[in-house]
Amino acid sequence: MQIERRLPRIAVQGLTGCAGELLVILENLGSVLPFVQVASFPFAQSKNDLSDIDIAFVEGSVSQKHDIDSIKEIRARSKWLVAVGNCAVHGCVQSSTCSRYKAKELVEAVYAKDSPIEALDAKPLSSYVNVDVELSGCPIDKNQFLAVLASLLKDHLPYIIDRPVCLECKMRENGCVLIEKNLPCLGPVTAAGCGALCPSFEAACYGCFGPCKDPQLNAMATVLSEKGYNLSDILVRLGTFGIPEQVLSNLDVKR
Amino acid sequence: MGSVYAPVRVSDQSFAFRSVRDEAEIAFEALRTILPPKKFFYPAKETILECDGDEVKEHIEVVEPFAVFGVHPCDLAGLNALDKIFLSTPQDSHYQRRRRAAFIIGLSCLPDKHCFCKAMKADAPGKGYDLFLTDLEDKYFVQVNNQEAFEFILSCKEFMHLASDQDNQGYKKFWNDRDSMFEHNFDSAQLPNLMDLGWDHPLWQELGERCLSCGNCTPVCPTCYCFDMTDVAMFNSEKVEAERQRVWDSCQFSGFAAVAGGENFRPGPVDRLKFWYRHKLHGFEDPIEIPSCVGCGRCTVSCPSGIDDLPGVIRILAGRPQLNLEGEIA
Amino acid sequence: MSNDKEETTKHIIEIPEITRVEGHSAIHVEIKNGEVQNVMLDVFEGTRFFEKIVVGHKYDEIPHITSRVCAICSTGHVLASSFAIEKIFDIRCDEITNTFRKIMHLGMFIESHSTHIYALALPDFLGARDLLDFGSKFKTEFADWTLLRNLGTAIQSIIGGRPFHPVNLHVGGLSHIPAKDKLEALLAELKMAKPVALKTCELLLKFNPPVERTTKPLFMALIPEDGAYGFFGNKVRSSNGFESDIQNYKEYLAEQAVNYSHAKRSTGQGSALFVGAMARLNLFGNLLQGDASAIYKSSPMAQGDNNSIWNNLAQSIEIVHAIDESIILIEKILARYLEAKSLNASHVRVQAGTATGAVECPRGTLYHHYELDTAGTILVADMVTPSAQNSWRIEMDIKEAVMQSSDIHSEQLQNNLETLVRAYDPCNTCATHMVSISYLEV
Amino acid sequence: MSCNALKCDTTPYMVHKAIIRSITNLALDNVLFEVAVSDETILSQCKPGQFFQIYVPGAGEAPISISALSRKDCIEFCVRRVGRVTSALFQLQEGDWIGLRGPFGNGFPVDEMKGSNIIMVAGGLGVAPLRSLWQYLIDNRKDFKDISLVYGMKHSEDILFRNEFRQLILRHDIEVFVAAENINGPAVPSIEFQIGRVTDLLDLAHFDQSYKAALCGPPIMYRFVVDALRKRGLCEQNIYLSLERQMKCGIGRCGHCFIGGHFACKEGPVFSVAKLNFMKEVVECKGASYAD
Ligand SMILES: Cc1cc2nc3c(=O)[nH]c(=O)nc-3n(C[C@H](O)[C@H](O)[C@H](O)COP(=O)(O)OP(=O)(O)OC[C@H]3O[C@@H](n4cnc5c(N)ncnc54)[C@H](O)[C@@H]3O)c2cc1C
Ligand code: SF4
Ligand code: SF4
Ligand code: SF4
Repeated sequence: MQIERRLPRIAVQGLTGCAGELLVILENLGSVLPFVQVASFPFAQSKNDLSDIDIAFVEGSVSQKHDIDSIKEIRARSKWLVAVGNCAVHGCVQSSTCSRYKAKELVEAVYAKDSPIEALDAKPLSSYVNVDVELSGCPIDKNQFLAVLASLLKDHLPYIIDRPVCLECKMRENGCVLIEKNLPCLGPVTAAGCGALCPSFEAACYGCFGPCKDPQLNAMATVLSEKGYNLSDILVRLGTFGIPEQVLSNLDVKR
Repeated sequence: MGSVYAPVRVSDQSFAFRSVRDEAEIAFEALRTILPPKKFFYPAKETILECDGDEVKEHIEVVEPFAVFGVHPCDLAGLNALDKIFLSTPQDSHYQRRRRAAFIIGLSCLPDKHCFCKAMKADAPGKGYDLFLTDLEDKYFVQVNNQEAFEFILSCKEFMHLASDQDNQGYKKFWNDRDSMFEHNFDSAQLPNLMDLGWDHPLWQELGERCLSCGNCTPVCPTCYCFDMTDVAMFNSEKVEAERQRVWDSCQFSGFAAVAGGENFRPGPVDRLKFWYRHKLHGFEDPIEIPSCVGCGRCTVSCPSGIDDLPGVIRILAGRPQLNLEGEIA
Repeated sequence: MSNDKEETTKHIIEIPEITRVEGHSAIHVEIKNGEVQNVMLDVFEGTRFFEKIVVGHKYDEIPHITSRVCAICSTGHVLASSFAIEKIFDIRCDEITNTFRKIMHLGMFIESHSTHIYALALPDFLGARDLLDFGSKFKTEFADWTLLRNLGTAIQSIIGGRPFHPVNLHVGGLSHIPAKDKLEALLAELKMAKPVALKTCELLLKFNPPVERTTKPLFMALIPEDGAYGFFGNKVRSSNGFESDIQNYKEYLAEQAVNYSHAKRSTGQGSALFVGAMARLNLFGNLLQGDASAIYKSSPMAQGDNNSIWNNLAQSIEIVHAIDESIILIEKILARYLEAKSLNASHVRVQAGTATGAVECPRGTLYHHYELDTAGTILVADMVTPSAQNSWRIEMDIKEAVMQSSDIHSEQLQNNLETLVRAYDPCNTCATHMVSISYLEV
Repeated sequence: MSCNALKCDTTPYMVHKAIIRSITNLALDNVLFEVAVSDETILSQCKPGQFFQIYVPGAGEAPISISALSRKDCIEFCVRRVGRVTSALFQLQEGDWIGLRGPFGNGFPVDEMKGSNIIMVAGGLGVAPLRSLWQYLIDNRKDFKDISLVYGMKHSEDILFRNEFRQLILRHDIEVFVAAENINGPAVPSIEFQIGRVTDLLDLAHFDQSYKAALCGPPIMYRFVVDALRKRGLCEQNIYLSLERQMKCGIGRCGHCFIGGHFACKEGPVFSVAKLNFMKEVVECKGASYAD
């Protein structure tokens, strides 16, 4: 008797985000289709079935009650849960703002006083559920995505680089924009993965892959303030793509 | 025919070895490139093994013969150091394969304020080149190091003439003059001792607080060779395969000395920075029994925080009139 | 909900989320005694508060932050915010920089339109269940999409650094001038894609509207700045003859927050607006050149057919335009390549002020408005997205379609509604995302 | 072109394929892999305390100590699941293959230990490499004098090699002590747990300055145990400990295992305390320190 081998079932779901990761995955679906069955991908197909998922990729931050329900459901139904993109891993730009303002204040400012819209502080997935793999990036790098999927298909945890952008910047031999142009490059505290994209375009890294492992924020703020940047501006800049406000407010910058 | 690599300008202040097709592309004025020529032999990322399901095989890169033009004495010394590491037993076939394919053309240079190869005894073209050119303004004085290089010279005889006495004099004058141009001069023989004695110097704390742990200093160093090995799974047309890759690592990254169980033997930038300085100034009981710095000054110019001023650190460790570190950095 | 028990039978019909649109939203149709009372487009994408997110950030960060409103039209957000800030600083970019920006913007149109047409809208017409089904049954069309989309991403990657969320576009200019050989390679790719774009138009010309349109929409779009068909400008015009400077956008686009949705909605001088490809063609189609012009003239749109389903065709015509225009612009740059200059941040004169910038995005006009202090920090920000402008019009279309229908519970109607809504290419990530329908029978 | 030889060496990173013969659960997340090695020379080189790089294709390599040689052609590895490679290893089944490189490093100096009294102190997973040592000592019992084995762990249910310990306890030519900080889980028949840490056990054990000691356990254990041994008069030359470091190559290249200028993979992982005393960084890095 021939038993048909079941292809691993993947799901690609979005919470609150810009659909960037959905787009990256959609555009690279062609090369992985022979290996997986796309069980759910509301962005790309009409019939979706979120049962018995092997690998779920989830984009977006948790920003409303509806998101909490979705992420809990996805978690319960999948073996591997992969947070994709800065929103899902760090909360991205919306979470940095939520730490500067109260959610209610935001609703009132953007919508109307007494608006019935219920907003939560934007949080990464890991604030609500256990996440197996976090792949950051805004947007994620397609090669990293493919490597993560390939590893998970072998049931292995993927290797994801957690070193600073500077390493990739050196590998590409860019002139350092922090040194040569005094631009506020956040490469030293930002996770690699993009291939040092901004410095390769002669611009300052603005941190879109989120913090690298153990970022030296004090030293970063010190270096930038020596270059003439205002300390409070530096802190706002550092916080944009995922360094939590609590961490920044506890910095002890000499100067 | 393989490629020719030579320094080209990549930004206002920086140069890099890139493939060139025309003399006009070459930046003859380049003093130091961002990455040293080690990148040709020990690339930032390379595949070591290939594994498809049941078979594991060595990834054998077919390396076309290539030439590197414009390698300065410190970089030749750096290559010699790497040779000692990678060509000691067991030999690293990946390095070896590339090393054998290369034709290295050295070029003389004049030091700037960051150069201290003289102090590190890496200022003269020693070995490791095929041809070495000394710039005598209107001509080059060519040193030939082996049979292959000699055959090359014979193949372009029409551009060459035998060195005259005057040329020999010119050569000596060039290197003598150059010798007097170095700002930094200290006795490198004392460095291991200085490093040991200065192990608890307050300087480390001061430097560590400014250190970004960005790892810029290690890839640029001609003698840094630490690496990580990772397996990368990938798709091919029918199945998921894996590659074992070797990538440059840096002792400045926080995970470098972490082990399972949450222990990290060098948890902070102070520990890590000191570790790096120890390697550079003291050396290891590894195949290079010399301090593993050739005085190229790359780490100094590529540190965004301005703390890798090796000569400055050495002076402080040596207890010379205390330099204002801030001043040095600015 | 009504408690008028006598005349009503109460039941709610749930229809699964409308998929294949960029985002999450729902449509509620309220029916009382067989009459449609209310149609509510509920965007349930989480709120992201971009107007507040940018406050406190420096001007140079704004394009990169606002790009995150929406991946698909990120280039549009980058440019709209840069235009607004450049107005405040009184910066005028040189012609080559502007040309690069135009090409980049056209790249976004090619990518966005082709993805919408092929991946989101076409499966309906061809009778494919979804994209994956479409991919296996309609291999040629799938390959055409891949080709066009790759072209769009190549343009944006070469000029902007990556397919979306560009890193090379800044207030004041480009930080890096793309290499000449890459631009030359693009030219070749563009020329190759042209026939595919023409084929796409032919394909879409064949599809007939699933439902009739009864009311005439009010179109609005930016008046192209240099007299040729284009997407940048400082004034708008609408199909009723209204014209205004974009700086008065608050007056002519009354924006309201509605209590059933996370997306705000805009009205055009008090009535429902229609923005996007069809609006642009309707207003400025006569400015098109070459093939794009010819196709437009032969289309039902030129004959006055206003059915929103033709928005798909309108997008395909814009792809043809974008390809022709990009070729011209790249050739122009290559001819003067050595004059190209990258941004020197120290030349940006920071000053306080208020201004509005706008661009035509694939889905319609996008407005960014800022107030800066003397240090270049954002004090106040406002953004009006195309989706917010179209939402009322979408609700009206649905109402019309439901009223025309003999059986409001038929699967046919459901499908038609999805098709109709999708034709607007609603991208709710910008205001928000898109769609599930539930009927609420009161 | 410094060399004209035509042939290049083969890569030192080539793995030797070995088949998993058996998999035995020892405790939660701790498994014993018995691996069949066809190459005689590899087997004949193995010494107690050495390690192999174990390769799981697609996941990577991890250094794992030889826990024993068995059935003539097998090596046993006791592995704890902690991360990428070890988790991947746990997915494998009997009959699957893994890659091996090694044996690497210097193990315990059994030749120097000959003719002496020996005390072995294991903490937690540290029992894995020491097992290869005590098996060696027992196989060559006549070459050694008195032998003590002290094994401590956090939770009694985590005890590894419980059957083997039962047998060791029954032997009369080796003194065995087992301690746990907490007693939990079902009782482990015929093994009597002391409550406390290994250092508490040292007070019970009979040994004096004539002993040579072999230690393996977490860094924190070293600090206390070495102190206790010193107090009992053991000479630093005679205290050997096995250090854990990140190791990517095993052949003194990757730089991860540098301690005080030495490659732990080549010169270690077993060092005498006397040698470590002269290695600046070991003392400096608090985590690794046994003497603060
Ligand atoms: C000589 C020697 C012998 C050993 N013998 C055994 C043995 O017999 N049995 C056994 O089970 N184990 C043994 N180990 C330990 C074993 O090698 C490690 O547990 C194993 O390498 C973990 O690999 P992994 O890929 O599963 O874990 P990893 O995925 O590498 O992670 C495990 C942990 O290691 C740390 N870590 C590793 N790399 C990094 C990094 N780059 N950055 C930050 N943190 C990092 C982290 O704390 C992480 O939680 C030995 C180690 C050595 C050096
Ligand atoms: S440009 Fe930025 S990322 Fe690159 S080396 Fe300099 S600081 Fe690091
Ligand atoms: S350099 Fe920084 S901001 Fe730019 S793409 Fe990379 S991580 Fe993002
Ligand atoms: S330590 Fe610095 S100066 Fe010395 S060789 Fe390395 S990069 Fe050059």
